[in-house]
Amino acid sequence: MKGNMMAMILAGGQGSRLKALTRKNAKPAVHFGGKYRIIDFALSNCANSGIDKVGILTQYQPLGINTHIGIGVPWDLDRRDGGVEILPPYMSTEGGRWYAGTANAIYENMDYIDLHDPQYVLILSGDHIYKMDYSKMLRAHIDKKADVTISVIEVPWEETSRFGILNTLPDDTIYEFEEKPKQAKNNLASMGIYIFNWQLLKKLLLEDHANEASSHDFGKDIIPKALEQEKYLLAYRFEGYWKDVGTIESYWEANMDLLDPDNPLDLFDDWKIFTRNLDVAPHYIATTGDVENALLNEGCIVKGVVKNSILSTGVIVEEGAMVTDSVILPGAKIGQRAVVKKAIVMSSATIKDDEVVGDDSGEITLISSRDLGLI
Amino acid sequence: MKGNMMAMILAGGQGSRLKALTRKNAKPAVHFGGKYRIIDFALSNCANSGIDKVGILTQYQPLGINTHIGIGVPWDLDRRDGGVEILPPYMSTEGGRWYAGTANAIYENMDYIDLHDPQYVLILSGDHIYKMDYSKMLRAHIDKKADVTISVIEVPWEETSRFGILNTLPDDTIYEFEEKPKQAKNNLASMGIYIFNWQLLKKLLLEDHANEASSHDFGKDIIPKALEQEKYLLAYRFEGYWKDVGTIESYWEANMDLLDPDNPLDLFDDWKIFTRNLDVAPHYIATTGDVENALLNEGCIVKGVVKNSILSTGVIVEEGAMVTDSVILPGAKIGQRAVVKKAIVMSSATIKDDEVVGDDSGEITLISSRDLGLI
Amino acid sequence: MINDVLGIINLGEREEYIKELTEVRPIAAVPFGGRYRMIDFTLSNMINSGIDYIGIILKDKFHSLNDHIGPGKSWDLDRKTGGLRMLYPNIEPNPTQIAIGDLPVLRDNFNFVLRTSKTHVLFTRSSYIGNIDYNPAYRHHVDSDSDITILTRHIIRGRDRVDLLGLDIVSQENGELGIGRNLGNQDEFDLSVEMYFLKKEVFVEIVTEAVEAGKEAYLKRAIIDRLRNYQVSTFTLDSDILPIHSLQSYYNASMQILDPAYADYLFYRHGKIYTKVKDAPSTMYLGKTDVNNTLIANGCIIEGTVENSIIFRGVTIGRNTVVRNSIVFQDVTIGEDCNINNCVFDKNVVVGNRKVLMGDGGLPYVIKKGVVIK
Amino acid sequence: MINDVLGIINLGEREEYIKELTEVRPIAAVPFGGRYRMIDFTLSNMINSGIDYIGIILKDKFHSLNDHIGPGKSWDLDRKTGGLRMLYPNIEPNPTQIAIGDLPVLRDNFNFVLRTSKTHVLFTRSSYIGNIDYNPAYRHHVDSDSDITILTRHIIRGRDRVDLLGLDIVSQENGELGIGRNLGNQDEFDLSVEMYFLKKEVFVEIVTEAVEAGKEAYLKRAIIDRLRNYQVSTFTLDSDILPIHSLQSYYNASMQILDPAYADYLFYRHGKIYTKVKDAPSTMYLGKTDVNNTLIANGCIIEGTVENSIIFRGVTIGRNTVVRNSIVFQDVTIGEDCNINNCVFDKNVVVGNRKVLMGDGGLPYVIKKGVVIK
Repeated sequence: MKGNMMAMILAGGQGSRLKALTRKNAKPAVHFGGKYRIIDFALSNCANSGIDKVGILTQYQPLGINTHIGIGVPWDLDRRDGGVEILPPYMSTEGGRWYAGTANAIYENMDYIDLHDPQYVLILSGDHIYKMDYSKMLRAHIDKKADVTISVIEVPWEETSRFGILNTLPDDTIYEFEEKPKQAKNNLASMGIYIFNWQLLKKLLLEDHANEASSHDFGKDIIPKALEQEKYLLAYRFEGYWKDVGTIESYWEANMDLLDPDNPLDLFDDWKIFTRNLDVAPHYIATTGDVENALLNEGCIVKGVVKNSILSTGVIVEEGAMVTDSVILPGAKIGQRAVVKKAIVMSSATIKDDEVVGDDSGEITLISSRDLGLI
Repeated sequence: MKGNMMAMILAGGQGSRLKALTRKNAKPAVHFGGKYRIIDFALSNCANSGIDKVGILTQYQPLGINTHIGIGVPWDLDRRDGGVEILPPYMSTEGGRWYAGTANAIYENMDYIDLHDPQYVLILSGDHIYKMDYSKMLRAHIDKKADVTISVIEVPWEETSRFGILNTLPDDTIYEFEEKPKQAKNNLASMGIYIFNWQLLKKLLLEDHANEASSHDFGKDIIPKALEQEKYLLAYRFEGYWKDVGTIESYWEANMDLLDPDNPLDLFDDWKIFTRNLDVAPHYIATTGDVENALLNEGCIVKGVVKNSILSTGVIVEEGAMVTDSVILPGAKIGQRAVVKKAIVMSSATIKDDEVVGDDSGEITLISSRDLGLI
Repeated sequence: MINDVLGIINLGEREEYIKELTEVRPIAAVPFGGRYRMIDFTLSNMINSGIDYIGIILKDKFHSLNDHIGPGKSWDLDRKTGGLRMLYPNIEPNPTQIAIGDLPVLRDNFNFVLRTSKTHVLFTRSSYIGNIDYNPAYRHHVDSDSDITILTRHIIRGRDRVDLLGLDIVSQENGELGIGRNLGNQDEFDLSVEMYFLKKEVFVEIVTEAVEAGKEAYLKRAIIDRLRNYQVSTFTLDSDILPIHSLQSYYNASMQILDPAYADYLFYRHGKIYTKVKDAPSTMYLGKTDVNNTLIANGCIIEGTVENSIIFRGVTIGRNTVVRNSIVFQDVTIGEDCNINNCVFDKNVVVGNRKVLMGDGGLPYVIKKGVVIK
Repeated sequence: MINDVLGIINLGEREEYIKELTEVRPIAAVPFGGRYRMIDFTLSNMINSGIDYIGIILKDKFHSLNDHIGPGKSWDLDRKTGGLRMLYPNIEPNPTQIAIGDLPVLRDNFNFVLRTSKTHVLFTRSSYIGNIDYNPAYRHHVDSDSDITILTRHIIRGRDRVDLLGLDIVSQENGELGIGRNLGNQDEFDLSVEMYFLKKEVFVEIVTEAVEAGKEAYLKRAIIDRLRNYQVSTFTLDSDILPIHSLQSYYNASMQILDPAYADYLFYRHGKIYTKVKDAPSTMYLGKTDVNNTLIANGCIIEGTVENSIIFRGVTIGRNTVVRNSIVFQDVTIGEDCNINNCVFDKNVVVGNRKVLMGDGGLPYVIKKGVVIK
């Protein structure tokens, strides 16, 4: 597989529905699951699938991503050639252009892709939580001699109107793409994961660029154009955990999913999710501390009670504090006797002694901080 | 010194007076001296001075720089923390902003600098050819307790009107900056190399950003503002070879300087200039080949005559060809019996068999190519 | 500037009192503190102090250390110039010629010292744990123009300190410095922590002389024998140092870091301690657990009760199991309904259900690497 | 896919006929081709073929090879998982126990083989130079379901090839494969290039058996002794291979790459040959020089006449000096008015002015590393 396929991860979106979580950080750089950032999943999937050339398309607040990824050591992508490269917008003789859409972002980096001369290009989003072996998807793409392969997942029929739905023939050939259909004919949702033969994608991107009416989006423009040109588009069925953590609610839920030992997303299996290590000591639980059904990380110090919660790296829970049903991001501090209930506490935020955060309304409380989220 | 000072290299300029050389590449990425790119000098000076945190500010056509620098291995800057980082413009909640000037480029990356928390920041240009130990300049800055130290070089009095001139007191305190003065009071030209105490620079940048009349340039805005605020600006005298290769003529001249064994810029000394290695074999000179007063590089094959010229990596000179007073960039091919005279031949260009390039007019001929200049 | 200093870590260490843990690895590679190896402290102290060129004198059992350090990225020592250099003993074709001690290794790798432009040498071992900034000691060494500076800790109530028995102490007699051995009779003394700054030319001279004379096998001996030839000074460190040269001192030092203030000193005071990254997920606490006064690394699954213990990465502790006063190395699995007290489990040990393992506090029960107790 | 293959390079090689160059280094570290070391070809062929996990069985003289390879960045082998692993011999406390051969080294590092998920092993040496794509051979190995595949070159006019004397040849007798030695009597034969693909389980079985039986010291011997137990096939490489096991064959192979077509094959055919980067500047030709049929690396200063020679990085050749039919290693300085013919200068040799050094074409004159001829 080596050298055949390179990956391009779209990581430029703000993800504004995540509110304060993305004020100083693009969505892919948001902390997740105690020690990760969202983009770690796509990037680790690449590393585990044997892909050693990965371009990351950034645009919005990239410092968090840049600092996190560094030269790519955690993913073993600090390579002599290839490895991981960050690709922000740039100026040419025609002036500077921001990326105008997902397809445009790839268009502007065609020279970069050509430099590595791949046969196939894998287009990914940096926004999703899942484990997937892309080499199997490529195997299907090659075996079936497809022009484009799109990874799909079955969604409940009642939710089809929230997704881009791919209508398929019995052999999984895609014949139609419908964005958020009111009356779906199928329940296979696109996961936004595409394998293209590079020469074809290049042609499609050039045509799309010339089309002034286009929004330069993969789902809305490139895929319909490929269908129009009667290319062979294959649906590749993915089974397993897959979640777009696009809202505060789904972000909280996806975190809580990890507390279930039977969660289909098993972080303890051999398909490791890699992330930047912060070089801090093991966590410490004091005699006054009490932990029930929780995920804890290095650098935490727990002198209070933690229940059904996730403590990210370096969180401090002081004596008498009570943290339940919450996600505490790196370096946050929960003061003595403070109560934190169904909340997301952003990195380096401080909950003061005796402060009460969150309530029994069922709503999620988001405690923001001025921190850049770089730890 | 370690950890005290970080460097920021301004590498976003097009350098349009270099014509075709910078159509697909920013000026700092232009090939120079047979195996280098212009930015290698500033970057190697950093590495040799013990600076292990370097930010490179890019904007115009960065693919060449990105590919060249990779993760920084040649400069030993592929570090766990810090190392070399490419800093292009980005989008924030306020939208996307291109760098509006040299000072603005630093302003937009204040978070990045703060992350590394340096005491001093060294501002460099990626456009100049020179060898300099910045740790000595820092030593002077610290010993004299300066707020800002600017590296200066004596220029002939008749050329002062081409430079930014710093007027100094006998103890090298700067009391005035004059941009290209008609009647210079001094012949100390600014080399565009500044050491700032970071907290002071931050303050100046914030003030400058708020000033809508500013052009956000170090020389035009920041330095005058520092003088106005009666800061202690110190001139640090540099002696040695220093050249801004801003035009085709100066570019050619600076290359030719290297053919002089007594050239003050000694590439054979211990202050090595590092660059990306292309992993090609030693050069080969055939029985028909003849070389006089020239620089040759790995991967060259010489079957013709080369005189007073520089052959960059992987240049082929066929039998009967005659190359004189020329700079041949990587991968170019000179056909059989071709004549190349006082020319710059761009990377991967081909001079056909029997073709004649350049003449005795004394003008420099530039042979362009469609190549991206990535090798 | 301390980046004028070449670091040399000597792994030719006494291991006779800590054999339980050093059969398969040098002391330098013994796990410590929940996620580290002993050498992580030595290496991190050096790099945090600004030393960027470090040689490790190896004796044997290379494998475990090579495995741990790999290309050196965790310590930022995968450098083009400088960085980390492993100094292996030469293997002679005639096996009877294998030499004893660290001096022959240094001799065979002496270019490592001769070729560098560094002007001083910091010569250490890896069996003393601490969080040390070497800059003050180095400044003293340079400012006093000493040929050799011996780093020490001032000890009071030394008679109570069993862990210091047999270690080097620095004595002054008639204004002359000497190094002797602590036999437990003195209450107040200066402990040598076996870290020395030497001018590079002095270091080269001592090694050269000793190799030529052929009387000493160990560099430390060679230095001590020649103290009177040089301008020698001492420098008292203000960082606490834990000497680890026996199972007992290993166990006591481990228990000491359960004190959060001590842990804060050891893991962060002058810089972080770097180690090999394992990419373990968060540690999962299943159901109601009872964990008290315990350090737990990532990647564990904890269901039982854990008290006064240190749990390394990837450990599983089953339901209703009680672990007390124990040290559990990486990837150990302990089943359900076990009762464990005063044990040290080496890597990859597997304990089945309903097992009772009780060591004595004075001398913990060591279960060797990979042992399966079914 | 060939990334299912674990590469093992065995440096326990015969060196008795090339001692002039291997006194200070293993054959693997002998300079070749103007800027490379022998092992660069073996390593580059493996990585260019897609093999990303490589072990090197070391015998002795580690220093020079460690120096060359460093953290492995030039070969992109500084990997977190996989990459390059140096397999050192264990050093036993009792020196009489030092074992002979490569099998004990493999035994002591056997986890390297056991733990990987790779399914096949490519076992090679580093004394054969070529530019090889291993994929066709691997495909043959897998498609034919062979336990062992022996890679060969078909040789014609073998009686003229002095460089092949004493090497392994593959013979077929009654349908049974055997490996014998070339004594120069046959004109046409299949040369074994001492590269074998083995199923991992077969490799493990052979090593385990051989270690347990204790009769063989060398893995190659153990494989050959057991050929009849396995499904064995051969695969004929279509890349040329230069065996280098004597000074004579080293010199001849070097002269062969002065043919530009051969150099084009050797340095580029299936991928580039990677080596340690030296950051040497361009080579400078001062004044009128006379250079013919010569390979010259970067960082040299050339003033004289050079013919039919190979000049490594950082060499200086003074005015009016003539160098012919010679190989000049890194950082050699040759003064003015010298006359040199048929010599091999090892690293750092210094030759003064007006010296005449003449070897014989049949057996070049070797000037050893660091020698100064004033």
